[in-house]
Amino acid sequence: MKTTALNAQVLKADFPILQREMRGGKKLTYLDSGATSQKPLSVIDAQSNFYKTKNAAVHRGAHLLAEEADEAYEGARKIVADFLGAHVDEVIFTKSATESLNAIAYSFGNAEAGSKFALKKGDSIVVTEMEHHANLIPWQQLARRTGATLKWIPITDEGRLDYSILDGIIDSTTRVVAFTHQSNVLGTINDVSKLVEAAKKVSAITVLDACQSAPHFAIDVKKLGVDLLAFSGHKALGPTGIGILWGRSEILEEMEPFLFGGSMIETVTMTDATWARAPRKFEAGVPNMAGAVGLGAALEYLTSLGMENVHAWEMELTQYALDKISNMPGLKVIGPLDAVDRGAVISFTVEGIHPHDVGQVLDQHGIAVRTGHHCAWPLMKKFGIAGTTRASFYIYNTLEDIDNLVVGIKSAQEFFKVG
Amino acid sequence: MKTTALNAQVLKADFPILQREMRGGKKLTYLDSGATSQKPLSVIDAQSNFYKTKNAAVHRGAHLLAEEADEAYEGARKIVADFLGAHVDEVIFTKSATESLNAIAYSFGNAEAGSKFALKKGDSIVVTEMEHHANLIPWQQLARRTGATLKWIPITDEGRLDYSILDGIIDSTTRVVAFTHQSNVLGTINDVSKLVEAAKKVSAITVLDACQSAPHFAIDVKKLGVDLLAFSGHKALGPTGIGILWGRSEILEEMEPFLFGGSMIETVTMTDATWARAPRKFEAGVPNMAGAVGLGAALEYLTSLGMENVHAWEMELTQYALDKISNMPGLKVIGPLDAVDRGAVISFTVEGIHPHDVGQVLDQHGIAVRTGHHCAWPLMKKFGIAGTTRASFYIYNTLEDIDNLVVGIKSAQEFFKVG
Amino acid sequence: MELNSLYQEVILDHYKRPHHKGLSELKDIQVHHVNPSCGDEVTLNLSISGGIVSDISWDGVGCSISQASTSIMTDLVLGQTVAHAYKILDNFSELMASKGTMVGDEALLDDAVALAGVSKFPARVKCALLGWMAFKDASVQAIDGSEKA
Amino acid sequence: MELNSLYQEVILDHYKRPHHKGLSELKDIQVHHVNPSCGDEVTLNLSISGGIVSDISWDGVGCSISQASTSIMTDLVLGQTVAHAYKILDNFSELMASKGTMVGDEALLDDAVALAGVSKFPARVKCALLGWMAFKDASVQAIDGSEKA
Ligand SMILES: Cc1ncc(COP(=O)(O)O)c(C=O)c1O
Ligand SMILES: Cc1ncc(COP(=O)(O)O)c(C=O)c1O
Repeated sequence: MKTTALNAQVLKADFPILQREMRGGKKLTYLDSGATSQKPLSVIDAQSNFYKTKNAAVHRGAHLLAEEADEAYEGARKIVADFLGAHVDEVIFTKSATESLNAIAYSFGNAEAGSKFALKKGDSIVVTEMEHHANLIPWQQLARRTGATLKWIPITDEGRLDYSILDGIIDSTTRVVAFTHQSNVLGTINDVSKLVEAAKKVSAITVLDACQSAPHFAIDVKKLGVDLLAFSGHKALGPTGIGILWGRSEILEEMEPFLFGGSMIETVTMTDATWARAPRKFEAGVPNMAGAVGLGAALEYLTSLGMENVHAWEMELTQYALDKISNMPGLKVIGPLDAVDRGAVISFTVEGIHPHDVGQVLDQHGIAVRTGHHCAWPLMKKFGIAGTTRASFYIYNTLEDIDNLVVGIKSAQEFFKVG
Repeated sequence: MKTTALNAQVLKADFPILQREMRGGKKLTYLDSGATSQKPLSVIDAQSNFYKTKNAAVHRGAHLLAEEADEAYEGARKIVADFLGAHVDEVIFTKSATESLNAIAYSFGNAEAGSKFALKKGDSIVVTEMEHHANLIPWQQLARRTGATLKWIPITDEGRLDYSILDGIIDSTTRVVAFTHQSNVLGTINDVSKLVEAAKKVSAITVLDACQSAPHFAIDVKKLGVDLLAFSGHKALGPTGIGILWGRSEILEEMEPFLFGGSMIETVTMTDATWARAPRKFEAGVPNMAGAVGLGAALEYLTSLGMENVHAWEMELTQYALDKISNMPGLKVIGPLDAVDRGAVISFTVEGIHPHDVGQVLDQHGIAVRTGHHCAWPLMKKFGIAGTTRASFYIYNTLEDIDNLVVGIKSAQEFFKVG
Repeated sequence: MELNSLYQEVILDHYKRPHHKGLSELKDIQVHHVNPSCGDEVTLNLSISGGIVSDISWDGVGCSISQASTSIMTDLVLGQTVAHAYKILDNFSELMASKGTMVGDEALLDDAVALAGVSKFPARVKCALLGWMAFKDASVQAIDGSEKA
Repeated sequence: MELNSLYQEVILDHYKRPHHKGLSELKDIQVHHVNPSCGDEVTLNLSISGGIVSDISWDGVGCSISQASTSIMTDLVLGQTVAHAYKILDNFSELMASKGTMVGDEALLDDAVALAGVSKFPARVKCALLGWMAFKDASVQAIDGSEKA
């Protein structure tokens, strides 16, 4: 076994939930971080301490608490900016990646006709066949509202984008290219530079769903070259109810706001309003201050581990798991079989056992996996399956967790007398 | 002094932040609950415990953690429903009242032409002159997008709605009547039944901004008779980043969704999607589970005090404060002077001192108030002022807190040599 | 072991050899139901004549619970009056909502009492109800249709 | 007491008797700035001739800090070259961002050093900068305009 700088067994101790007992007195083997990650104590405490010492509404107060709340909230924004290699004014707090992606689609929908964001009949929006519903349906709806056409990049049987036909899909009608950095089902990591290049050639705006990438490996928005990016805090050790929308300054400056209300305005009369500048323009209302502070603590935790170490360890886990799982009788991995350009998410089917039933047996072993269509229903149809069982790994997972998984799957096969 | 069942001095002990030291070693006198309330330890712990014992993505998991997370999340929904006298399927978790109100406006904007929610030229939306920006700008924008006209009910010099001219404003063109239950500046409590009656006569949909009412007195959605209602958790002892949208079942069933993504669908193909039923239809993505659980704990805390007791104590505070403040030289209360149909929010101006400077001196005394336009800029213009100083009370405030305020204001007058 | 209480022998039998699976030509009405959280699907053909379930058949993909439950349901309602079928359905729904506190009325539910253990697994209750909800929907539509005709 | 470090005598003097307040007829350019978080407003008239701030006047509503700071600013830039005015502005902005760690260059900033205490109150920095940002905006527009003319 290679040694990495990250000791997952030691990290487990930072996560209170990993100490709890599951059904049948088993310890928790948590393999569902692709759905939501667990939280280290430092994140839980950061939130609690915010409430215990500096809770106040930001942006509006002249009193000390409000000043301190503001400092904590804006400090969290700076942490996110540093994490992404972004400017602090480019970071917008939302409630989730889902909100971030919808915000983009609504903002485009709010654009005046003729603006670079406004879509019309004859224009097209390009997504991929492996999108999570959150990066698919908002675009279906925007297309419906504007008369634009939705196109998509199909995937190969291996579960990679079919780049060979990119030219025929991203063309002069394309105004937006929205795609996931890493598939939450297949683990496939897409070639961002190839897609950005194709989009730039036709001056299309690029939107990156970084839900499954930002928590797992180092991201630099400048190097990625995309225009807009979204991810969720809760998948990156952070609290629930906080997400990020990042946008290139020039883009944010021109984009219309999405939610309207307090703190996002410059002036207001009964009939009209003008907007503050980004990021304020996109943060109407009293924000999730404690959530932002918690996310700040989460990204600090990740940064202190080093995102290269996080990635290296996940690759070790993935390689180990792929080797074990793909060799089991009756098991079929859905997605790339080699640990190259793929992340720590492994979907598979077990011959003769429905994913729900696999999950149920694993649960009896204290193993938490996800089963079903993983909010990527079109992808399931593409592979002609109703769903998969998905194991997804994070910093606190050990090789032993994967061994447990293998034992659990075998026991499911025995129970259902298959394999 | 009348005795109520609620002992604010004792309650203070439940709120860790109220123990902290402020500038100059002063104890915190928190009079800014209208902006955001402080949190009892039970709420802070409910959130932490969720993360420590049952954090998992709801609605999607077959494993034990997911089951328990689901139970906690749906349990919180039931608590909110009971708090409002609503059916559990009528309660939607959002991130804030601001999101709830925008969600309504966007949902109406998404409605097919001809639907009861779709607006067009010739239709009108009615608001009031005392709305918070969050219940004004979304309607301005919806009007702009659909060609409908925005109208408003003006207020009298006392700060009450001018009901005498209601008929001329809510008329046969009116499709939506959106209004606040209680003004966050004036304290005025509006006559919901009068407004609902006028709206019903012309079959308009009613939207109630309950931000400043739901946390402070008992609300029963059935009795109120409105169609949709919004409030924020953070003003009701709950966490930041969680809000409520309540809607009458029949209305929600027909309304279009707002955010699109995971968990809100029934089926999805690359080009089309169909929706789940309410409340699921309106909750795309992994929700703020810990936030919902925290809000549940907050409403349980309030319920255990008894909302009648909460209200009675606030009325005692309000009467006491109005008596003291309105008699101070140079002070002018903006809003009703009698504690009838008004809540525990008192806005005032101090002759010769700008609100910012009043707030600064109070801060030096450990007193946290809000200063400025309170996100109700048109209301400020109506009164011909740039802003006010606002003291707002909640369960943990004592008569002594108000005495402190009076001392603080006097000291500001001395410092600036006025009054 | 709890797994055995969930997956009783009779359930696994119905799962491996489902009854009335494969859509028959006979039908008054066809419905298609999905479980959005997992993607399981069932298509159900139903005929009602003279107030009696005269034919029922189905097809679909799903987990052992949903497949077995649908299979059991078809056994239970075929040949029964719609009124009696609804009584079974109500009783079964109640059992599913019982969170493990009920054992089920074997006289009425027959093989379906084997599904009692499902009620302890909230995430699986929807699986057990998928076929039953499809039957309910189809029967309502069939009756509505025949009333209009 | 910290209040005295924030509200120095010279600030209160400017607040009570602001300089160059009341809009003059002379102007190349007029700008209107607001502080959206509190509603304070300033209108500024500016004339620049031969690279020199030849006339400046203003009106507005605001707190003691914003009023005094605007008053002080007009004293400082009137009659100066635009280049020198920008030097003052940069220096003042730096002072405001210093969080109480700088005292300010009295030779350059004159009365404005009295505002050093504001930098300890983050919420008030925007008040102190309101008039200065208006000046900056107006001067950029004035120069742009004269270049185009
Ligand atoms: C009357 C009223 N409406 C709406 C809001 C907006 O609430 P939030 O900022 O929590 O979304 C507030 C508070 O800021 C309010 O007082
Ligand atoms: C790739 C991808 N995109 C979007 C989402 C949506 O994230 P959330 O539900 O946190 O908004 C998820 C996770 O659910 C995801 O895996």
